[in-house]
Amino acid sequence: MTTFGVIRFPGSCDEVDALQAARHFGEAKLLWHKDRDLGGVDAVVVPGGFSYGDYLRVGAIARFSPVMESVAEFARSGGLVLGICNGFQVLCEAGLLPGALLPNLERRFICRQLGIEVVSDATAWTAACSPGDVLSIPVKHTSGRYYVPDDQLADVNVVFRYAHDGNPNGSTNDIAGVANAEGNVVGLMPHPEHAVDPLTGSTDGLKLFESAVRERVPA
Amino acid sequence: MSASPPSPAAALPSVEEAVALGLTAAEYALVVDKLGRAPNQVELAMFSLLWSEHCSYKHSRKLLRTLPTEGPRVVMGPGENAGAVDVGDGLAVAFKVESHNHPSAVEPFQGAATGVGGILRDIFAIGARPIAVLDSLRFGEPSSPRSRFLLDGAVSGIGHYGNSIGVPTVGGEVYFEAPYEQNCLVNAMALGLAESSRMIRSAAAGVGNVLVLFGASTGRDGIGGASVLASAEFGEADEDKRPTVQVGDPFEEKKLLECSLELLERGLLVSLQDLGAAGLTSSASEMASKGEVGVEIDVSKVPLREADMEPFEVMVSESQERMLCVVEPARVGEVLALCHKWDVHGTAIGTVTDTGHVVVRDGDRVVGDMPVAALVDDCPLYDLAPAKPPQPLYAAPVRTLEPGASPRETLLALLSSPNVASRLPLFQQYDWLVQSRTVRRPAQADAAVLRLPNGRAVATSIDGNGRRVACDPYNGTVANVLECASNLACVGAEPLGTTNNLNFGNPEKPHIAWQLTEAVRGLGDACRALDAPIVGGNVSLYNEAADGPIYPTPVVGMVGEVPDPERAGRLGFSETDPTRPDVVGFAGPFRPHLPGSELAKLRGEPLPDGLPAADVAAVRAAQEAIRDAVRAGELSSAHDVAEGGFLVAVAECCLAGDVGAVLDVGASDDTDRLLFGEAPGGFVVSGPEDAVRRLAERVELDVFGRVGGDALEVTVGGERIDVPLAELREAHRALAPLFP
Amino acid sequence: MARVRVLVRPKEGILDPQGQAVEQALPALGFDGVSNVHVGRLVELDVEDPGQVPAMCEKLLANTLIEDYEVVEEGAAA
Amino acid sequence: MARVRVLVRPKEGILDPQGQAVEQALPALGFDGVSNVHVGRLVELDVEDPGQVPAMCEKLLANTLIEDYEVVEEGAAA
Ligand SMILES: Nc1ncnc2c1ncn2[C@@H]1O[C@H](COP(=O)(O)OP(=O)(O)O)[C@@H](O)[C@H]1O
Ligand SMILES: [Mg+2]
Repeated sequence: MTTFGVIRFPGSCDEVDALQAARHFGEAKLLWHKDRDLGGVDAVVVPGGFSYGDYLRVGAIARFSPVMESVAEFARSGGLVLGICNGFQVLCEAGLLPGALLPNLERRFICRQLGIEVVSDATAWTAACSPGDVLSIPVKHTSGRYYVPDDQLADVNVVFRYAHDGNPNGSTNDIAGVANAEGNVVGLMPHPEHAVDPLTGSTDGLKLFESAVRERVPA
Repeated sequence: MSASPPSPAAALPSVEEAVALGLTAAEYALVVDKLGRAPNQVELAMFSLLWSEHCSYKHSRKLLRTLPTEGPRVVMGPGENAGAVDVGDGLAVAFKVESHNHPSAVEPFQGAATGVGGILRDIFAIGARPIAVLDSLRFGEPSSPRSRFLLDGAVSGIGHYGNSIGVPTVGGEVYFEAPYEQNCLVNAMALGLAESSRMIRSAAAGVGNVLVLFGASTGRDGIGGASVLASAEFGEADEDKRPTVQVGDPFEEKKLLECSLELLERGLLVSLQDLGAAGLTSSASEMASKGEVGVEIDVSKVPLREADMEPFEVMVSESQERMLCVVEPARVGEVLALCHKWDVHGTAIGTVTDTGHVVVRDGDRVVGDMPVAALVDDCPLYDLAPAKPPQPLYAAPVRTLEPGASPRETLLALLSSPNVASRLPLFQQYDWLVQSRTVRRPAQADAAVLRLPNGRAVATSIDGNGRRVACDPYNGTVANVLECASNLACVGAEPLGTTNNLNFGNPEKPHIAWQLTEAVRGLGDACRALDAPIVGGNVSLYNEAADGPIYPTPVVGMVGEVPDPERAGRLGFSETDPTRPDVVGFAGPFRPHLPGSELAKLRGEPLPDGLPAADVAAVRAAQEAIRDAVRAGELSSAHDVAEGGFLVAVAECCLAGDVGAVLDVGASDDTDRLLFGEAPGGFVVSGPEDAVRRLAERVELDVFGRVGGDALEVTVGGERIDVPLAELREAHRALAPLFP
Repeated sequence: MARVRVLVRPKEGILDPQGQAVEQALPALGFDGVSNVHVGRLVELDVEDPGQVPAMCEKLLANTLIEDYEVVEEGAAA
Repeated sequence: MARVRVLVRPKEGILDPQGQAVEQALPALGFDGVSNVHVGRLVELDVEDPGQVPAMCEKLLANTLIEDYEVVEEGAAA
């Protein structure tokens, strides 16, 4: 049984949703930002929200929390880490993923259900998908414009793109999510944890959590 | 009663100062009488706030007493921070609406943001976890730069606070009318979920118990705000009266919320109260009053953001994101430790006493000492002197549609009218999905639907067309209540309870008093007739500018029950099987009229003096028929007719479902009235033919055509209106340019 | 053309949650002896008539209800 | 104690929608001849050892992938 750990920072908003989503496939528990101990979890979700108020710059302060130091170590030793929205911003700030998330070109918060295309299934969090799959998943953010300097763009391990002209924030090359070179750390702006039930939207987000479980039990 | 003034016996404020703070000379004399001496500065500041309109409801309380507040599902009625209704399985949904009109007119972003923060605190102050926000907004016409500025700021502010704190904003409403140009309205409603047995009240209890203040530190925010902001009419020369703007900190509130709920979960609190208008003054006095005890507070213990604050400033500061709780002495350590866990400042600032007085100390010095009853109960309540105005109060709207426009042109003009056009540009700035409860989001249905942990769901809607009420305060208010309940019916919900926000002008003027009196009468009658008791609300008066009062705007919010969220209704037509298209029915005791309608506004027609009375019982019966059909899963869509009338409602069903319809509505002697007239009680439904016909057994119903195609085609009296969906959609996008 | 810098900061006494957040974060990163932190906005612009900048601040660049501003001329624009 | 000002601005070449919005809004308000507008962040702090400020910037106050920073000492803190 896979155990997911979902981090709770002060200011996290989507940690309970992530917990519920992960429970479709395994056990899940909250990890407190002041604890260094990851409690032996198999996979870590850095959830959405406004960690530490997102003051100064999105994700800037959360990356220095005690729990994130352990997550960085966990990630470097191959542990599975998924950063969603604010979690993606934190992972970029922490240098666990390349790039940065800038304010949306339209400068406003945007909440919308949209399609994201799977670019790579060679990551721990997309193994259950196929390249070209379009997942219906909502976005909701003010700073989701993915940016890397041009000379690093070619090296970025792109995992998701906004499908059919749906780029909501001006991200470079429609990039919605990226992975580290090893594929164990993935970050994305859309919210798969909010796409796990037909009653509240779609179920396409389940694929990511399913992937993490599959990764642990190689066929 | 303490006859000698507390030390130091510095120069006591004069009656002139009392008047500048908003008290009348007679009220000041009454304060002196109740104290047995003249109040000092701390005491006067506290009296002036607690005796302000905002805190004392001195011009509205007598009217509010006429409202129905009881029902089998009411768990908490008016008087607490929020009302609550039973939703089964030991769960309760708490809800309340509150206004932040004047702060928003000064600084729309922070005003609206702190408005959301304030209503959320009211919800978690009774131990409920906030699960939804709705916003009700009124601005001048969008052609005015000021209105656009206020709109943009208010929408961003609501989003900023709600999104950051992780509470979805699932619904709301916005109207644009010239009388709101100077006085915008920003009302926010919130819902919360609690286990009924865990809910907590605000009454202080237990002599010797400790008062713990927790949350943000106290600064000079909004000092004098409650009395100056809420009671003064806005004028051009108001610059120097501007109080310090309160800045909201949703991050602090998020911690405060989690901390409060965990304190309650662990059973560490005797009572809990948020700090809202008049800050410590009102929260401490009201806790003492409800518990029939006294309190003693030491202002020197209150953590300050600014050094050198005077005791009276500490007592009246409206700094946001603070709560006050009563704790048994033995548990104080645990309470402070939990505050520390959440990085929230917690400080013991006083005790519960048996004196029946509010005593304010600054260290060793007593700087204020007043009987609780004098502060909270003895403010005089005023009778209104209502008189119907002899002439119209409001200028005719500016004409934007030329006479003689064809039905097609009229339809497109209505769809692009700011009061009808798609609200997507607003609500896409709100997180409507966090917490994974949102079964129906904005624009999917007439009411938002939120599922509950017990497998059921609640629906919620907020409504309050002020123009109708300006035409006829009684019938207009009844129509607002009916519309709110109709919205619930369309998703299959039965009303459990109602909240309301009475936004009016200066009640000391007879014609405003008349509007208010008639509106409250309509509100009470309609809620009684629907068995939708009022569990809470708010009153915002003095919404006037040099050019006159706002439209009288009683905003009505309801919460209803949906037994099966899988069957929650939708408003959009759907085309599942083109070979067996759904039929479109028009149901209800609908008697449309044009005067006062959106079309009349576009035509620049003056407001009529009076609206036809609705047959409330017949509308209720229609709501029940629709509700039952939706709950039975018989219908594909249901949508009530509101601004713009029947044809606009049909167009909205087409746009929401992205499919056209072909209708023949027969002949009419007054096409405009039939297509665009407004009244309560009309519903556009669609579904399989047999299901729609079955509905006709319970409610007046005509089948007008079927769903399908990519245009809205309507034949009326031999004339054909044919508008492609794309053209409808383009007209409906009219608000998008307001958010560049 | 002159290059002008506008410094916009929260008015004294106005809550500055950003400044507080930074002030609290720095010690945790090993930076001690820091206080009185405030976070504001920096607007830089090339302008033909620098005399207009205060008016721009009043109207657009600062929200004078809650912010103070300071205009610094940086000399001729590059 | 020294008062220090840190100016953080978007790196050249990175789209600055806030700067653009300001640039577009100014002419509508009657301010012409304005160009090259950028909006960044201003951090002001009292610090015992001003020599530490560049390290604070690298670590926290700026994200050097997307932002440049400039440290200005304002003299002794008030
Ligand atoms: N229009 C109204 N209808 C019913 N109850 C009302 C109305 N206005 C205010 N109340 C009730 O009066 C009490 C005091 O309201 P308010 O001063 O807004 O409380 P708070 O300070 O907690 O926001 C609340 O219980 C509220 O529900
Ligand atoms: Mg309250």
